[in-house]
Amino acid sequence: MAISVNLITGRTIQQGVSMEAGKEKPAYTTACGIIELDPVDFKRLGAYRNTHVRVTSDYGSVVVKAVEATQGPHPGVAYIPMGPWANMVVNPNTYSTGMPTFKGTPVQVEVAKNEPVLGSLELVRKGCRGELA
Amino acid sequence: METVTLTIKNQPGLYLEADTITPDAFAGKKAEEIVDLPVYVGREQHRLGDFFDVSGKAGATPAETKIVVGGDLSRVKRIGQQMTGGEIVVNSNTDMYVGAWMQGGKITVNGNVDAFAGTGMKGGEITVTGNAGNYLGAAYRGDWRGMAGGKISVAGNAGSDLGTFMNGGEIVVGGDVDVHVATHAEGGKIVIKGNAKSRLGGQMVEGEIYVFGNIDVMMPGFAYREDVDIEVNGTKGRFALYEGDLGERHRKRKGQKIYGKLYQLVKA
Amino acid sequence: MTKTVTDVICPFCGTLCDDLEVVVSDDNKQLLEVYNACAIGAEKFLHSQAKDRITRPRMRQEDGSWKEISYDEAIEYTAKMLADAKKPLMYGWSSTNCEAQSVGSEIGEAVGAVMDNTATVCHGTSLIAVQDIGIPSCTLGEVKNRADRILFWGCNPAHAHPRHMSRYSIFPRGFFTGKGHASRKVIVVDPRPTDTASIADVHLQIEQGRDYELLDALRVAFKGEKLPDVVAGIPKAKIYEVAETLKSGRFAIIFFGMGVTQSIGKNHNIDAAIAVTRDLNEYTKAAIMPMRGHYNVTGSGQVWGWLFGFPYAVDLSRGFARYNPGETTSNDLLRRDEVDAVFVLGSDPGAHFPFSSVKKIYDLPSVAIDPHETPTTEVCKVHVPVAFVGVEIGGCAYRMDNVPIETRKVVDAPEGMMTDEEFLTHVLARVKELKGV
Amino acid sequence: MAEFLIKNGFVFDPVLGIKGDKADIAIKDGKIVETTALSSPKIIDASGKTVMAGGVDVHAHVAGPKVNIGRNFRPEDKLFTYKPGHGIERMQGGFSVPTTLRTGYNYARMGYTTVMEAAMPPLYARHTHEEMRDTPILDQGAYPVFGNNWFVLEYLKNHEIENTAAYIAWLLRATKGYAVKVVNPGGTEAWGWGLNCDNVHDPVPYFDITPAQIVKGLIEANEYLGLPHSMHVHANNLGNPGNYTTTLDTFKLSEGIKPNSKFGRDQVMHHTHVQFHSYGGDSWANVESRAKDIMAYVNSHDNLTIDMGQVTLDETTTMTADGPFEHHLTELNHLKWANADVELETGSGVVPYVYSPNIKVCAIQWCIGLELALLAKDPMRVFMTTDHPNAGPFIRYPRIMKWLMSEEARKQQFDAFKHKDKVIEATNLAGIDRELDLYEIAQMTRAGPAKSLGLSHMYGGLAPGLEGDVAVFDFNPNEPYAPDAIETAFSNAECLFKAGVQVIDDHEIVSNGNKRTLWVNTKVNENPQVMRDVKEKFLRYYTVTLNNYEVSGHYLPNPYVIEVDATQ
Repeated sequence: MAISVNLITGRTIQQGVSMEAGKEKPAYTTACGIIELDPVDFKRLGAYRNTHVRVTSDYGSVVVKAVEATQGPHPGVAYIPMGPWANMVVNPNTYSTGMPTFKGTPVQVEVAKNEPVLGSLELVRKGCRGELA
Repeated sequence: METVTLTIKNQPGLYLEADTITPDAFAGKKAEEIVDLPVYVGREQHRLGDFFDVSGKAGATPAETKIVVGGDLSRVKRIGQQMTGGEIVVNSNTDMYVGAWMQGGKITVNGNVDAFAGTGMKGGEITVTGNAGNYLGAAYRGDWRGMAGGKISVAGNAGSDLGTFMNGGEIVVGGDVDVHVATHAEGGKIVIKGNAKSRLGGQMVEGEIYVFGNIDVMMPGFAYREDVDIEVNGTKGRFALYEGDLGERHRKRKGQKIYGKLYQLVKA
Repeated sequence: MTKTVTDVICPFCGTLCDDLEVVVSDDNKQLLEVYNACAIGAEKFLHSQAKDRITRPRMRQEDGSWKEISYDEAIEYTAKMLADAKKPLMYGWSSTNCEAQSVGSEIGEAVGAVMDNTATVCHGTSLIAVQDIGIPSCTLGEVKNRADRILFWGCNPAHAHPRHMSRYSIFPRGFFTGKGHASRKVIVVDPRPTDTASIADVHLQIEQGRDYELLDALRVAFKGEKLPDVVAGIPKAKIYEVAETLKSGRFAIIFFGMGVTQSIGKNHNIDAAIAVTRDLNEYTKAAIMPMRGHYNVTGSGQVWGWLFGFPYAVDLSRGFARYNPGETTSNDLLRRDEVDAVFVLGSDPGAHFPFSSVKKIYDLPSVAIDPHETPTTEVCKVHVPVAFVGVEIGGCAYRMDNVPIETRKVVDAPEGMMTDEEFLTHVLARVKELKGV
Repeated sequence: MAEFLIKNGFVFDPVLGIKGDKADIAIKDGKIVETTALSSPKIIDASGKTVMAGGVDVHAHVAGPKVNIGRNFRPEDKLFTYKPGHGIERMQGGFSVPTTLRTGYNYARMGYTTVMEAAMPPLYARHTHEEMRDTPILDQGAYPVFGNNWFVLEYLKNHEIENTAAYIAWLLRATKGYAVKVVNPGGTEAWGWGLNCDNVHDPVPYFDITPAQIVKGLIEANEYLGLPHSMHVHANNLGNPGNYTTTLDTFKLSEGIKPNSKFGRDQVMHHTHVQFHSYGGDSWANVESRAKDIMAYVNSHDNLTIDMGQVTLDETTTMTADGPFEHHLTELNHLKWANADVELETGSGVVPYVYSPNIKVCAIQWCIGLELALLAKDPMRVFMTTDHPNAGPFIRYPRIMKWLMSEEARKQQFDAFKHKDKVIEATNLAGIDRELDLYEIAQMTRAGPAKSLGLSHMYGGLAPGLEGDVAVFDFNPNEPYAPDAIETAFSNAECLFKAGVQVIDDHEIVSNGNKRTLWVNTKVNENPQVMRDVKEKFLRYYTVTLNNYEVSGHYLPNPYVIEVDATQ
């Protein structure tokens, strides 16, 4: 069953460190290929911590690992660190300001246990070539 | 009044900047002169005639010149920019800056317009039969002098940032509007016949907003005053009057503080 | 043997810490240790030493594989791509020095490019707000020496600017703030109880996307006008209380970040926050400052400011500079198919733009200049690796409060690698040849 | 290097004392030489034209952080004023705050070759130098601000002139600065708390010192060092009705102090943009000109020079290190306000302003500036400026020349005022029939400012040995002319030579010149206490380290260092 949450993105220190260490490395995926959910939302989703989930918005879809919110509680709000995973689903509307609406995208989250979380380069490459599911 | 008819024959690879499509640029010219007016695609300068079939001739002055533009103009920018008189009819959707910094005359768009239509407008009239994009009748970036006069009518919906820094004139939207209406306004009148979302009248000093439909979220700086029975653009009814933005500075006239006024239709 | 370089400037974020110590080998070939930096800054220095670092330009082949090419070939490809385009986008410019930005600007002028920097997805909307209402601000030392009210709105320095709180904002003991943290009241506004919020005196857990309303409510409260019972999820009593806390300080500072620049309303959120700051100056002293991200995004805005008059989104295509975010901004240009080539330097739009924009870059002729392998280099036709600015080459950078600092070179780049400035200088020369100027 | 002979022009040169006589001017190896020194010069036929030395601007805000705030926060200032690149000229933009390229080109078009940036926040010195580097043609220097600097406040509280001087020498070297600038002494530090110093005796919060002590102490320290320029002050209480008394009080602080400089200046104080400091009345309703009182003082005290700060009746952008004033201004006109306080040093503010001929106060301000110049007995001590861009953009200098040289032009402007009668009543200008001649203009724009800067050995005249900075204008002073012809001719030099390089030929910019940055390197005796204080302040209060403070040579690709020895 899918749940609806309000997605925001932003920096984390792990995102920063792993980005500087190389976005092609697995540590970057570990840091950013995740969605932080509130315990309440985990309950609604009916999923264990560290399960892969598919996050879908009007603008795209991506598979990431669901982890418990590190800076919570924030029921109803989900957090994907800034990076290519978040950017598969964020609202690109700039309202003619140049700025996409990176924060505040309504998304659906559903369990996707057997789907892989792709590395950043592969995710973007496959996306550009139309090879993503 | 003389009429010049333009029909687009070649689509630009990117977008066509055609701020020369104005009665001001055409006035006193024959079709064979009009085709030589410059238009731009990126850094390349072209002739208007490279993209348009041109027929008819212009009047002696802008006021005596009518321009009818046809074909798919969705990648043409700046039609009617800075025009001072005359008339333009656009029979298509068209791109940004329609009638921006316009001072007089009339533009009718039988279709949609993209963002920044009527930017910094001083006078004249813009009528859009379809929808309008963001920043309709707003100020240019950084300018505290937004729409100062004239009238903009949109039959359909309008985007966000309607009438930012508006100082005068009138905007009528037949449908719904997106967020931010009359932000920083110090005058003018905005009529929204459909629904509004949020941030109406934020940082508003003075001016009037009328909403016939719903408002999702009211600004905390707007306070309900009273119900009033008035007629707005042909619609008679009872409106709830709110004043604001209470957080913003306001002038005093005859000892009374003047606020921005937001009227919401209660009962037609 | 080793030696220690002191007063090293960290080329990661806009905090631009300048007190790092870096241990290097005597021959300047190896960087061994980094002191005083945050985890991210240290990683940036250390990553320059990665054994698998790409040190030569490469070009994408038909079959999708990379082929190593020479710098000369990369210069030729880049110059031709830019010279042939009707309206190229030259994006990035934030992780490089002002010297490179200056040469890049001249290229942009010669080819009629749109120049945009990472502010476009970061503090661009702040710049719009500043153009609409101004910005009462100050240097970070004013905060350190005077501020007793610290408000973080939609920013999380504990994660994004890790040394900000200790160097400038919460903990330091300054001239008039001798008690450090104890002399300050800290307020955090954020929809999450962030790690920054955990050390604050007050956390307003705002309903996401209602910043404009809450800021307006503060202004209403300053004036003693009536508020609705709840605004943005915050009870009015709390709003009045925070308004009073701010007014009663001797020097209030508001730091703000992506929480307001990227949420709905965008520039208007900043505009309202600046209006709050203006209001506070009628009661006390107050300033406001954007928490700028890349270490020299501020510098690119300065360089373009004095050369073109605009801090980002500068359209040079008609032979003069024009500006209007919404039209001349990267994501709008890409979304609307308004550019026909993409050049990226000192940024990673592949990772940080919405995917729909990334796909457009993939579809166009494109070059990425970056020391790292990134999602951007992955989608571009040519990748040109360069020396790390601030590590392997010095140059000017502007801190988040616009203070310019000259970054230092601490270690040699791998043999034969070009710097940004060198590469751009060659491209400029070749562009001029191609254009016959 | 090329040789040039500018033949048969009507020459106006206060240095040689030539008042419009026909003369030939020779340039060789970058300098003015005797005509006999030339062998095969390029001949410039200047017959029927006006020839002057390159103009020298003693006070303009053209480079640095607040100037760039003005650019970046006013996109509307660039709307429809763009100029594409052309020939060797790069693209240009901006009206009241032009880009650096337009700044260089437009000064050159007016025949100016030297322009001083009037306020450099020391912590932002690199920024100022980066902008000057990217300003073509002009020789430039920048004045670091000292009047609210914590070192200065602490030293002068105890009248420690030697320590103040040692610190000045250190800071000029660290920032590659040219002179000692003072802006709203003490008031900008007070603005750190949202306060101000309203007069010369209003104490600075916490620091226990008055503006008078700061100004007097800095004059003394300046003369202790013997710097090329004098202390350069923007007094307290700028822009307020009734402020002329504060101005006179400030002037008086220079009394009894003799210039000690080997650079040929006679003044110990330069007071800038005096127009903004010459208001009588006690409110905007009754504000009036006090230019007569001000000029009575200036005319009778020769250790003082001033500049005008002439209002040009344009929409412009005000910017000053006088932080509290800009806050005051935004509260008056409600336009956008930028403020930038700088730790331990200074502050600044920026606000757009529209000087409308329909507003009485603006018209009074216009009168006052002109009165200052027209009441001047010695044009060598009263210089033309607009405090660019504060009272108007520098491109209006030729228009100011027109107003100064033509009573008819002033009458035309009076007639265009909405409140003409009230303006005439509140000012003296309508009763002044003086018309300046080009010789006096050359004193106010060339020889005077060059001398005041201590640069009369380089600039401001056409004597052999001076820099080859020469302008030729298409203007015949011996034939009848309409007032507007002055503005047209002096806006658009026919030829300009900068350090012997022809920069303008037939009204076209043909070279980006060889711009230099002037700075003053002062040798002082070792002062361990000051160096200890510097180290301590950097350790405890600054947010950059001492080792990251000094501007390296990298920022000044073509420096011109003026050496001063103050060890004796």
